[in-house]
Amino acid sequence: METILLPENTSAYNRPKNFKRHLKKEAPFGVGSGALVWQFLFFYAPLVLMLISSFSRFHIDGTFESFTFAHFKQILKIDYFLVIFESLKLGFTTACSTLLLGFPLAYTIALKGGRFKSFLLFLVIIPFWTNFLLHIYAWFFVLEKGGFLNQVLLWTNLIQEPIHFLNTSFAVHLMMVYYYLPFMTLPIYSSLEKFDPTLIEASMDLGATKFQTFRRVVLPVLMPAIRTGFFLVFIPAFGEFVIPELMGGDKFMYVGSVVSQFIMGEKTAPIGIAFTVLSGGILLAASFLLYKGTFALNRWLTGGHR
Amino acid sequence: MIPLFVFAIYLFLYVPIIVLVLFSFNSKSFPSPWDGFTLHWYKELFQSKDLWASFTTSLTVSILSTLLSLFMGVCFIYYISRRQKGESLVPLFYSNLIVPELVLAIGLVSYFSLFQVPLGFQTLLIAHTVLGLGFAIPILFVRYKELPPSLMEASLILGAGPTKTFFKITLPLLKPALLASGLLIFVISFDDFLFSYFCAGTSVETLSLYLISSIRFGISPVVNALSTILLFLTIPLALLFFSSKKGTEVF
Amino acid sequence: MRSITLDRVSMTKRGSKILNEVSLKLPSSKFVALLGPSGCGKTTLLRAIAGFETIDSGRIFLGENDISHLPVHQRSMNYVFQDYALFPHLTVEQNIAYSLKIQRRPKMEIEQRVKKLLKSFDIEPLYHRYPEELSGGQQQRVAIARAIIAEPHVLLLDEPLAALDFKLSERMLIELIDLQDLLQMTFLYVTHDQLEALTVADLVIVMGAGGTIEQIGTPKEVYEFPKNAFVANFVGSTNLFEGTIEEIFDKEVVLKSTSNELMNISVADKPVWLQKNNTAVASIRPEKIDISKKPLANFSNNFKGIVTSIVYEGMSTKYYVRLDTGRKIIVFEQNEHHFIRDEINYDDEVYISWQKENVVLMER
Amino acid sequence: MVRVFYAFLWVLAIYFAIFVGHYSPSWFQTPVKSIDFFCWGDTIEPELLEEFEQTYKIHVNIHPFSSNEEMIVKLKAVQGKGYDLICASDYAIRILKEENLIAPIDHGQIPNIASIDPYLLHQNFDPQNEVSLPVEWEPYVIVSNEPTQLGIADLFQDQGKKRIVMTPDPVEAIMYAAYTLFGKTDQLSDVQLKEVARLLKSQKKSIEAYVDHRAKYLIETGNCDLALIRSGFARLMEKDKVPIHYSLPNDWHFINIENLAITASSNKKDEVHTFINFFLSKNSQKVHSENTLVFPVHKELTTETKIVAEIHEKNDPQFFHYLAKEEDTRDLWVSLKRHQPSE
Repeated sequence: METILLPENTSAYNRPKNFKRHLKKEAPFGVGSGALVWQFLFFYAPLVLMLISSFSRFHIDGTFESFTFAHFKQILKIDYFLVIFESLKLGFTTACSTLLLGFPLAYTIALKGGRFKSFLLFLVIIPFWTNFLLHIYAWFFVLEKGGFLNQVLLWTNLIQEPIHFLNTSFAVHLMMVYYYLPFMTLPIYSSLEKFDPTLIEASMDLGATKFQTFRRVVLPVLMPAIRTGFFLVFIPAFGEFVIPELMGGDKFMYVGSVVSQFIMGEKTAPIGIAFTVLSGGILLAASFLLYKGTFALNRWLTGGHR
Repeated sequence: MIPLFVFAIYLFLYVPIIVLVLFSFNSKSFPSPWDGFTLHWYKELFQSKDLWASFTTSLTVSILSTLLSLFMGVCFIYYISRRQKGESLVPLFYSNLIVPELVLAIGLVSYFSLFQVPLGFQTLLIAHTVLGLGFAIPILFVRYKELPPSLMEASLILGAGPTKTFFKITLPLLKPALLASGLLIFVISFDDFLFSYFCAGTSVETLSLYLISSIRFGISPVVNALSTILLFLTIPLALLFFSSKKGTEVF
Repeated sequence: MRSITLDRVSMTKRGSKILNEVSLKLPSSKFVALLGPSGCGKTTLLRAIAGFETIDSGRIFLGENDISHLPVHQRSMNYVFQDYALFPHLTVEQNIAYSLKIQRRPKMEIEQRVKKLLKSFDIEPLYHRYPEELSGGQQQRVAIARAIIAEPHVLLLDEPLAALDFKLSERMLIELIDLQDLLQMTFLYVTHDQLEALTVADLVIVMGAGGTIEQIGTPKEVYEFPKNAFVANFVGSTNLFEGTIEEIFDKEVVLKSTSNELMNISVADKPVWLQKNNTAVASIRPEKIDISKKPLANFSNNFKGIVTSIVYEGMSTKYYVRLDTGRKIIVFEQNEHHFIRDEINYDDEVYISWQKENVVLMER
Repeated sequence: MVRVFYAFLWVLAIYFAIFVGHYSPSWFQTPVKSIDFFCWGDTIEPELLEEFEQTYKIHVNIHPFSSNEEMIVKLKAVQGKGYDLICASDYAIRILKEENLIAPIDHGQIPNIASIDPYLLHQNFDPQNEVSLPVEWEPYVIVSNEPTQLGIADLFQDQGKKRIVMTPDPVEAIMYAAYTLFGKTDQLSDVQLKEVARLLKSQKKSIEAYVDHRAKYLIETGNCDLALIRSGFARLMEKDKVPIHYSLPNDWHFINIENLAITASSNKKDEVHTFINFFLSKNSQKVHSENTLVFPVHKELTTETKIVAEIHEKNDPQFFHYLAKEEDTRDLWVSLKRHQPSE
């Protein structure tokens, strides 16, 4: 709808600009600016201040003292970079494994679901909507020594004595995949919904095998959705620290765990903030590279230029 | 009909939940296998005062933050319906999804401590509303853009002023998106852990904080009972979400 | 009923001039058709009158008062959209009663007026249904009912029948004409279908590319005496002969066309540009040309040619003929031969002739 | 310009809605004598507080903190203002004394001092108990699922397939390793710190988890065989009839004493003294120790278990404190956690 702004330059409205007239004209902005104010006050301001405070030292009672690089100096150590790398690896493996599981799941629901489609999707939503700590708790039941999994394996005597699942990196990755699977499945599902199956038939008619169709037609068309799903998993997984702590017996150190330990200690808060800023930056760079990577992958798949 | 591989994924998704629900009725706490049916843990669940205190805290925070986010979202859409150039401001809200929650949580904590704002119910509400806005505005905006502009023009030409048009035509047509995003924000805020962990301070305990402290302590079937109830509370919410056609497009 | 006057309205959008100093005075309570190729700015002009688009300069009057700067909802006129724009969340009754509810009319009066309209549009049984449950024609009727219930001075219609099939749109067209007569309301009807414009309108405004008005006149005037080549070609199809004027007699003119056919054209008045050997354009309607295998007597213009293609359309036939001089012309013939005649078919040699009175001479 | 005006309106609306909610309750509270107690979440039971309020008409506001470091920093930030009484671990008392954030206690006003187990008084962090009085204490024990007599040093030796649970607190972990390598030390040189790090890393392959609360669960479900945790947890397992055996390490006795201290800035010294006296009374100590299974300080109550007797007999308690700079401790802990033993 075209804006119905009263054009200032026309004759009828050249009366002196009194405040009341202006107030009326900007009324809609007045109404709408609540969200903008909130966004600036509690989203952009904190992030910017966080950036600044990671470079500054404060007096005990909070007044600004001086710019310093001290906080960063304390964390520019090889171990901290390895921790960040570890988190990137965790994010990446989680994203890839959820893609491996999520894609066929979404594909089956969207295209082969038929009558059960909404029910199958509903089943995917339920775990996603309940508190994920409950699911961690549930996995304790399954993975521990006398747990369900060991009992089943023992019962079918695939193994003689219980395997050690809990408090291992396997348990951490398992839980990460479990929690982030819906994050990957749903975007792919919604784009598969809009995917028109005749494309597949067309490609088949042109003599492409099932695999070639998949590679040349299905995958590239869904690439944007896969990319959304990938980053919807990769970015939060990078910051995850509860799952590693609970499932991994707090034996592993990720960005989240480092930050949560620092921030809780008031004196060490600035270091925690500096570390957050550092890891946030690296995450952004990695995401950018991965983002470009998906395009390269797409070009390789289709041979096109997009 | 449904390939085995997908069936295995569903098994993977639901085995822990089934085990969880099953053992909420087991009389002895977990280490021993099935012992006998009992509702004892449910009784204990309803007696534990601070669990329900955290439940109600979480509930109030989620409801308030959902209403606040939707209210500001609708006002913002009103502004866009009156001034089209407002649409260029929408991308400002996309960043909520890009910035990892952890970074935002840390940002908020340091922001509050910088201004000596005491951590508590208010700071948690602020954090959740920021999250909510990040979902509400994009979803409402997409739905608003889907509406054919001729509808609003029809209402205008029939004599309704821009504000009346917004309330009589635009808003009712936004209802499905309002419902979908409202539910989404409520669930995300209710199940949120990160913001509660950092922004709630020590005076307020949300359900997630209660859960984490009880899980850190170890197994107690009371949590099983709680999970069963929460699971069955989520089902109607999810059904409601599905009923609004726009539900699935939200992703 | 007051009517609309435009005074040098112009508007540019994204750099291109959509409306270019458009001035016109619409007769009140008349059915006016606004005709033009797509993209000529006719819809934009309509939307500018309605207030959906803001004009850069010039003024719009409704009756005497200047409404160019009134917001949309204060211009007492109404608009029928191409996609009907019925409110999906309101029933048919609520849709129709919308403008009266906005004006907070008493409940009784609203119900009574809505009932009357439902009856006159014979969509009585639909009043509790929702728009998506209706057919195209029904939706169109509801849209029109909704627009006229508040008895606005002017009703703007933006190609309302474009979405309907041929049969239905023809019937709706007649209904619209009767409705206009009944209400004596000024209708401004935008269409790109020149047949529709000619049948429905009391007055036709032809707009050309670049947002200018080419001609205003009754359908007959616009069809019979187009002002320039564009109008001639756009309203109905025609044969155009560019050429130079050879001789000028008092009632007649001889034109030598670019493919040097000599044609004499009868001319009523002598416009200023009618000088010896400057260029002009002659337009002869296909149905005004006679075609036969044998040469025809007492025609003022006679030519010979070969039939290149024949388009048989049941009631009528179109012959595409290439004259000896190489020019291609179209001949249109109603199939109402009462006596058997020799069939004209493909590749035949034919004689083409038309009277000098039926040729229209136009400026270059 | 008008836009700024509207934006400012919103800021006011938000500020008013959010922050008035926060401060409103304090307007309604009837002014009654009250003291502000800055302590752990579970330092004192609500029923004891009610009993105290009934008898002495003094309301106690609890301000919980989750670590000694947090408490120290907050006290420094506000120079103690807003708090009257604090509960701090032994090493924290030494830091607070150096920063003179806590005031001397008038022993005269607290008759119950006489009933405190003398063993717990006159410790090196506050020899004359001038500024602090013990209120509860706990030794660290080794828990295992079959009767064994181990020392902390044994936990660092290869325990075969046995899984161990160790403390999540870096300060404690470093002291355990340091005492095993070099015996009693107060300060670690960089070289010694590296050796401590290497020992902790070598131990990691048999570590089940670095937790304290969840040790109980891991032992109950047989996921781990040995745990070095506070006695409170071990007694809790005993209460839940979990088949475990716990005993003091045979080489070192590490104990943690929680102490009450009065903030220097407090102007309600009398009310605070009455509260300390109340908390040290036999009944309060009994209720508190039964509830949290910590050891009470009251003389008559301490002789119950053989562990307390063993500690008294050896009489060589060690208290946790920083053996290295905070930054080095932190770096060591990060590299330990990041270290991937070749499982």
